[in-house]
Amino acid sequence: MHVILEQIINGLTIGSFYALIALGYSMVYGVLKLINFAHGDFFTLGSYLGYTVLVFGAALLTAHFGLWGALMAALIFAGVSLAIVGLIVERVAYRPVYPAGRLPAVVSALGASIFLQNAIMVVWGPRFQAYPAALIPNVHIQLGNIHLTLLQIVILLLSFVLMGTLYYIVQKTTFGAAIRATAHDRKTASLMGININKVILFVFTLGPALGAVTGIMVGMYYRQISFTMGWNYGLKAFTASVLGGIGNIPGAMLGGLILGVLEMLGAAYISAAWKDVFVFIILILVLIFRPTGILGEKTAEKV
Amino acid sequence: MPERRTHAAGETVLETKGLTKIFGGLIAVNSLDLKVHKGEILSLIGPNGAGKTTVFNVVSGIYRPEFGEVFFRGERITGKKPHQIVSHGIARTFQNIRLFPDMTCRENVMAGRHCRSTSGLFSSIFRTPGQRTEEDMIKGTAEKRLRQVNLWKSRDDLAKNIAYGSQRMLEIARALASDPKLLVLDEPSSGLNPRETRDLMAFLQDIIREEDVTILLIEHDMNMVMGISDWVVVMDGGRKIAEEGIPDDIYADQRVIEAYLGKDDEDSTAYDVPAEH
Amino acid sequence: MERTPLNGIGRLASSRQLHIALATAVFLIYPFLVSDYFIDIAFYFGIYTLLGLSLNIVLGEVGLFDLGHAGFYAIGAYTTAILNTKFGIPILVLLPLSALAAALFAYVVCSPIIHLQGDYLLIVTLGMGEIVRLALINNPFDLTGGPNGVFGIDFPSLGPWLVIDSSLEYYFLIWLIVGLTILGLTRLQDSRIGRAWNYIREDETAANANGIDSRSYKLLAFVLGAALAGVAGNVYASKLMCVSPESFSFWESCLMFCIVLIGGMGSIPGVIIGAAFISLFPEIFRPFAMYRMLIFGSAMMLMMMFRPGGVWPRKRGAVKYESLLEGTGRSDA
Amino acid sequence: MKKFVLLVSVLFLVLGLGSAHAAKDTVVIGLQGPITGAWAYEGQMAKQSCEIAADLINKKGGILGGKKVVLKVEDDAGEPKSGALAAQKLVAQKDVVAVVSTYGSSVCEPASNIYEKFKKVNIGYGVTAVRLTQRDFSYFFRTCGRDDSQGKFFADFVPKKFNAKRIAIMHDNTAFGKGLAEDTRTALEPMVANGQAEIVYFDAITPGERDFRVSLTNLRETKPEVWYFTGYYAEAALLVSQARDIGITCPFVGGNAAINDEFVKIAGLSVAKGCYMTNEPLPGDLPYPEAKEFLEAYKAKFGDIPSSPWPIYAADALNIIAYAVDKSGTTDSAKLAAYLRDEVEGAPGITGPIGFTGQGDREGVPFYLYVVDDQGKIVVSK
Repeated sequence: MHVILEQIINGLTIGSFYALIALGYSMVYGVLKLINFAHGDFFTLGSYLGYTVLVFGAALLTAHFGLWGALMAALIFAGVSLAIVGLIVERVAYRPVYPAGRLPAVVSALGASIFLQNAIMVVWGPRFQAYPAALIPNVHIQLGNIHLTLLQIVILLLSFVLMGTLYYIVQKTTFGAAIRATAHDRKTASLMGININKVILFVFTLGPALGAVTGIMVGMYYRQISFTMGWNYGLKAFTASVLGGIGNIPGAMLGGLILGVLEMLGAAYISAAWKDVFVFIILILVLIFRPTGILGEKTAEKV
Repeated sequence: MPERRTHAAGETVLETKGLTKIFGGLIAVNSLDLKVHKGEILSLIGPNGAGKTTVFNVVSGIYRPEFGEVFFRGERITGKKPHQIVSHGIARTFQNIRLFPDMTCRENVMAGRHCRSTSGLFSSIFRTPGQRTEEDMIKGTAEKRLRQVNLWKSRDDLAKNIAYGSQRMLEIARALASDPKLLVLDEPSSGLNPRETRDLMAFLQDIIREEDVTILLIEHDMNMVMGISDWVVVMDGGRKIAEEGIPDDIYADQRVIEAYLGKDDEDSTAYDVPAEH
Repeated sequence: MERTPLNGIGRLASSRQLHIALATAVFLIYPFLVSDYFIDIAFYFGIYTLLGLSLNIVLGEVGLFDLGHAGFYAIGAYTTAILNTKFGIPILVLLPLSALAAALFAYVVCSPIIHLQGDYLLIVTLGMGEIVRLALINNPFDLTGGPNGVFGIDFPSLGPWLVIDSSLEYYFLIWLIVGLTILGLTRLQDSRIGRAWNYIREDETAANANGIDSRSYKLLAFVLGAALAGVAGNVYASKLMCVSPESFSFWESCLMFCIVLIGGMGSIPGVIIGAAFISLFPEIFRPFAMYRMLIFGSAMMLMMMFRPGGVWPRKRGAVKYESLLEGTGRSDA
Repeated sequence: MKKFVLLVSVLFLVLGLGSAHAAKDTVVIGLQGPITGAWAYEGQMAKQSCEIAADLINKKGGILGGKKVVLKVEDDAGEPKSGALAAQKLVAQKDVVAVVSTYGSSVCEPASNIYEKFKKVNIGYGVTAVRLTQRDFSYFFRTCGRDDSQGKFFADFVPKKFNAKRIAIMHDNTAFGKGLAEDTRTALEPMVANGQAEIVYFDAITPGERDFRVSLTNLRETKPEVWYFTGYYAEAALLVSQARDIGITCPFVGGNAAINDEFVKIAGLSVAKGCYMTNEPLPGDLPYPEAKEFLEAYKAKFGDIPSSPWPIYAADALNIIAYAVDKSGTTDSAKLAAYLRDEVEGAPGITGPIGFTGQGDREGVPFYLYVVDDQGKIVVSK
């Protein structure tokens, strides 16, 4: 019993990474109906920027603000930088292409992804980079037979706070209503006086910023980052957002967490090697029987 | 005004019995009985959301009815797929024109011939004589129909590039290309100017006169309804509110006037929903 | 100015024939002028062209978002690899068998998912491609050799009379297949099947309402596309003499997707250009070492900025049709 | 279409002419390796090592009575298709006498097929799959060991050292990792048969992943007494730190790709210290004078010594080619291959005396057990 609980907590940790990245996919998709393939690389870039701050600025920052202050600085720096990068990519890669339809935007997005990934390789080199060890004291917590670390708890807390905040913004505020309205029907939303550009601005800053923060958490959790890691996480997170119902923000969170837990349980009780196969089969089955994902709403075409 | 054709003259082409279509909790079409006779033009009228388009969508197989049956020339076609229903001989157009925008007018009309041709993968790749003959026949029919609607000169233009009125006619030409026994037109005059509407009416009357075809129509333009219908059926709230009658009688019917003008507190918004699906 | 349609046809046809003749001549002479390395590059260009053509059926003609096409490619390659190394079946016999295996796989896998729309189909095909790749790595029934792959694959031969084992012969083999495929696909484009595919892409509901059984036609596109990808897999496996899962990653599917979109949806010359871009660009920019993929990514963005419809989109209505009913060639009704 | 074809043809021709032929007073040796891609780091170190080796030879007056050794590098990006193209490019250049090729067995396979067909001697430096030398090839050699020699070393040495009976073997599903894991299992079979050992865990993790807690929890439940991981350092570092987090305390032994300075950096000293690995002798531990000379030159030029053993094998591959050309006095491929196979015995190398078996395998590749010490240095375990 303790093993399965432990596996579920592990699954929730990795699931919260997927969920935070999936939010970026889902928000952009909701508003622009565009799969932002570069989003996984936003996550990587955020991770590397945080790494740079923590490695090169840590001494200075720690002296003034303490360890947690340095960490906050890294999170804020990476988040803000990626918000800017997100806007630039939107301007350069998507806005000029978007009027021509969704498919050219897919190629452009893949191009942006290759570009970002290789830019990271050129700047930081092809090697794995090691995150500074013990940013957060390496405290082991044992509850009965369940092994946890302090870091794991901090990460889970931070993820849930971020998701909760976003959930609040989207579901309870006027601006959130504008986002949901745009996702539901862009044309009508703009007729109702919603500033679509503002909404696009919002999703292209907040999504990458969330990705960047996730990147730093991944770096701290695994202490190792590489320039290609965004591809793998991006694929999983995108899968998660479709599982939850793409374009649906609570769906992306739910999808991420479910995917994380499924993956861990698949690995634990089926086979580590076949776990991704297991995850994809579940995904396909969900889509066959519920083609719009778990929380996605059915939108029928007017005939 | 042309002389009326009578019921007795023709056999029943289309018949629905107790047709019911429900969306969620909303009854869009409520046990509708409808008969369309050979060689006539029957118009289905009613306020927005009365369920007219839903009837069309059930008849053409896009929706599956919850209850009731659809018979076409004596054969039960309830629940068949749209593509099967076309080959039975029912062709339709759409309320908001649905052409193949990035294909030429000629290719659009050739689509109508699809159900009347049979060439498969191998005969297409190897260009067998049979396939070539068939292609020529498809192209011939397309040409004939294009000429009928005066669009032969636009044959190589993309459908999205021709005028709106021409697009309406092109869609009708496409439907006619399958040599249907029943032509189902969903608001064919909407968006047309009075002259185009007159041309359309004349065209439909020509078709009815010259070919073995029956027309079922949804129409809002009362001039057109009065001008060409043999029979009119009025729907409201998914039901038939007046038995089919000749246009002049329907025009005078109190229930029809109420349905169109509204009786103050009828929740007319509820009707709008089904057609959206 | 008076435009006579017959003249138009004549001009177009002759310039088209001229182009084809020229292209054929260049392709025939080219390998005799260069070293094996350049012949091999042209060979892989051929492989990508075939893959592009195969995905073009699904994505370009029917408009179905298939991001798992490398899965079919893998099925073809592994069918060849396994049957050849385990049972010694000749490669040329396996050519149709690989196509068949990939087609069968596509039929079985796509049947339950074919009703999905747009991006949902995309993610399901993506998942399918990944499942294939992961299965190959995990070595089911000890068939696929796991991450090592299968090695020791033969070259194509027909007894002692026809032996294909040099770069030159592989070059001709792949381009012969590409040529035949182009011929077949051009004919399909101008047939009721090709048109039916296009109708579905343009408006599926309207296509159904015009008597097109969209489900069967979509399946047919997948099956045919998979079969061609299977052929590409067969040639690739015998050329490399070994196959391993890393050759069939999600990235390969992305490249095929780009080939179709860079060239222009549903356009056969477009596919050739897209394949040229994808296979030649990284080779040409090899001297730029680690910057070459930066350039590659930027080029993809720029292309879509300036040619969002593709470099060579399919032009409809370019050929002016004459009347079949009047026989005079007069075009005005 | 026409313009396009012309453009492409012109580009090809320009590129073809670009590869100008070298002068007659040089001996050109090729190097095929992953200069870009996921293994770029290894490829670039191999390039540097070969440059140093060539420099050293040239400084001593070259070979064949004064001819200089020139290195010709082709990138294979660490993938099979590009590997085949790189090989094709090298065999097309007639002045390339022999090739040092390459890192990664699945890249080497198609490339060595091409070298074999065009009769060009090729010597692998980071290719340990057993099957590569079981193909009866005449032109393929390798300076590194094979997976099974390492597996055998593990079976002979490790269980005894830790007095361990319950053995867990974990691999990463890559060609290399899985191969080594399976060879180790095979090598342990006799001990399993007579009850001296028990393999309690044998499974894969997925490379590129970051979370292995599930697999590790399963591993923990099997209560192993020693744990052998045959994959790469990137995953190894994560595995060990996560294993310690969830309470796995048994000794960790990595294969020869698992532990290096990066491993120590990522895992952190507290976790890394006391981790073992089976390995070919590291550059710094090589007792030979050639090694000392090479490493000094390398350090002088690049500031540090190579952090993995493979680049050294690349340098040795170049050395043995130069040696064979010089001693046999021929650049003819067939004669060169025969000479390497039959005549070369105890030739001087950075990694010790070099000789080849009839199949092309290196004769006598030694293995050591290494351990990370308290300062994070990787030292030979006593």
